[in-house]
Amino acid sequence: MDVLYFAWMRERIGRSSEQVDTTGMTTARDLVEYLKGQGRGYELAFEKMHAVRVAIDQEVATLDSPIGHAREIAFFPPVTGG
Amino acid sequence: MDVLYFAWMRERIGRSSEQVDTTGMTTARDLVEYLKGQGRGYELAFEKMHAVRVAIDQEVATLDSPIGHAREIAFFPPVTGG
Amino acid sequence: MFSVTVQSADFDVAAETKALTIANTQIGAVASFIGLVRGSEDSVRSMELEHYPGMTERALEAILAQAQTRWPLDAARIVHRFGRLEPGEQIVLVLTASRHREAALEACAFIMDYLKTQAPFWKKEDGPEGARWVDARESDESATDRWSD
Amino acid sequence: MFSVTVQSADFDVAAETKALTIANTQIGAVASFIGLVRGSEDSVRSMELEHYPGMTERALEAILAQAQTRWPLDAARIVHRFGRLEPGEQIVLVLTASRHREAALEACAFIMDYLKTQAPFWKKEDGPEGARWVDARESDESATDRWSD
Repeated sequence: MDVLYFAWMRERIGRSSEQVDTTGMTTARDLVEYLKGQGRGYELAFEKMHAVRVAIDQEVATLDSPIGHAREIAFFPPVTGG
Repeated sequence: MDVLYFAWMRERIGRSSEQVDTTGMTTARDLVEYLKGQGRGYELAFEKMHAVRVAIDQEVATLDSPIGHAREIAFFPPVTGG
Repeated sequence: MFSVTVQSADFDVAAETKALTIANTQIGAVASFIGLVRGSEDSVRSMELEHYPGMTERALEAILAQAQTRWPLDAARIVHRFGRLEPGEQIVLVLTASRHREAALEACAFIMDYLKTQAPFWKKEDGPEGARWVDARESDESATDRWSD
Repeated sequence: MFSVTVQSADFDVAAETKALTIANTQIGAVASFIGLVRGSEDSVRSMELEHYPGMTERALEAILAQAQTRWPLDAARIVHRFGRLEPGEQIVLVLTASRHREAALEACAFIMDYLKTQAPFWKKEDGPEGARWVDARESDESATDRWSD
């Protein structure tokens, strides 16, 4: 699965995307729990979960959304465009 | 006093402005009553008084507004700009 | 920063926007409204816009002054054309600039609503059955009323 | 008639307006909103706008589709820039065209409100104390809420 990061989450993690094997994971939350164990940068990126937004296959989703058939999942802070 | 007419009031009266001696007149309504006696065009122009708007010295006014110190009085239908 | 122009010539919204905002980098939002002549061969073929020189400018300036008392505007502008116009041509431009978008957007709507009922312009449309003066719309009066409080 | 573009280049509101309206003389009203970079030497010296290519376009198209279900629009367009921008530069353009002004103006406000909370853009401002990511505003969330009914 392609996992994407944007804005300060990308900066904290130190990369904009990566491939993750999501075998055995059901929801976006499972993926977050796994990522948080991947180092200090990930821990910081997912420190404040109320500020984390999720998109599954480029559609807004929640942490409880299933990720089974997804090709791409993105994590980012609240948007500030316009 | 300069009296001005716009849009279909101007067309019915057949002129866009004229000088009128308003001696003895108190309000815009007095002027209208005088003008209605000036011929068929004036009669038609002032036929539907609910559709007549008045401006005194380029400010919106009413038929009961005093015209004593005015230099210019205008009659026109409801506006349709924009 | 707050100005009105009544002209027969066309206007360029990009140039007007730039002129309005170039001196002030605290402006974050510009709202605009452009009115266009609607028409076709079967309906309106052209339009003649008459106005009351002198009073028109005063009325438009009064509307901008009212908008300034209601919203924190940095700048605003009205350009209104008169004379003969064809379908698709621009009639009126309202531009409002503010730090924040709510003020700019609301003030723009307010100015248009007031312009429709307060500015001395009259439209005469020319169509397949000849020329006729456009009737004032009841809904324009009620649109103005929604701002009174 | 309904389109979105995400680009690093600047845009010209006059050219965009013309392109949106030229084929349809039933359009009587065009509303627009332009967002500008606010700043100065003491505050924001420049800004970097990041976005999520692919999702951004989908999100903006979804907002236009929602606006179409609410108002009788003839055309609408969103242009949003990304990359580095200086104070005074244009960030975003929303254009809405309709037969009547109420629809155009309200839809323009609606699209901006939704864009602020739905489109995946993130601003990083560079100022005298270095660079910082802009925080999302609580008031933007409530601005979106006002349209739910």
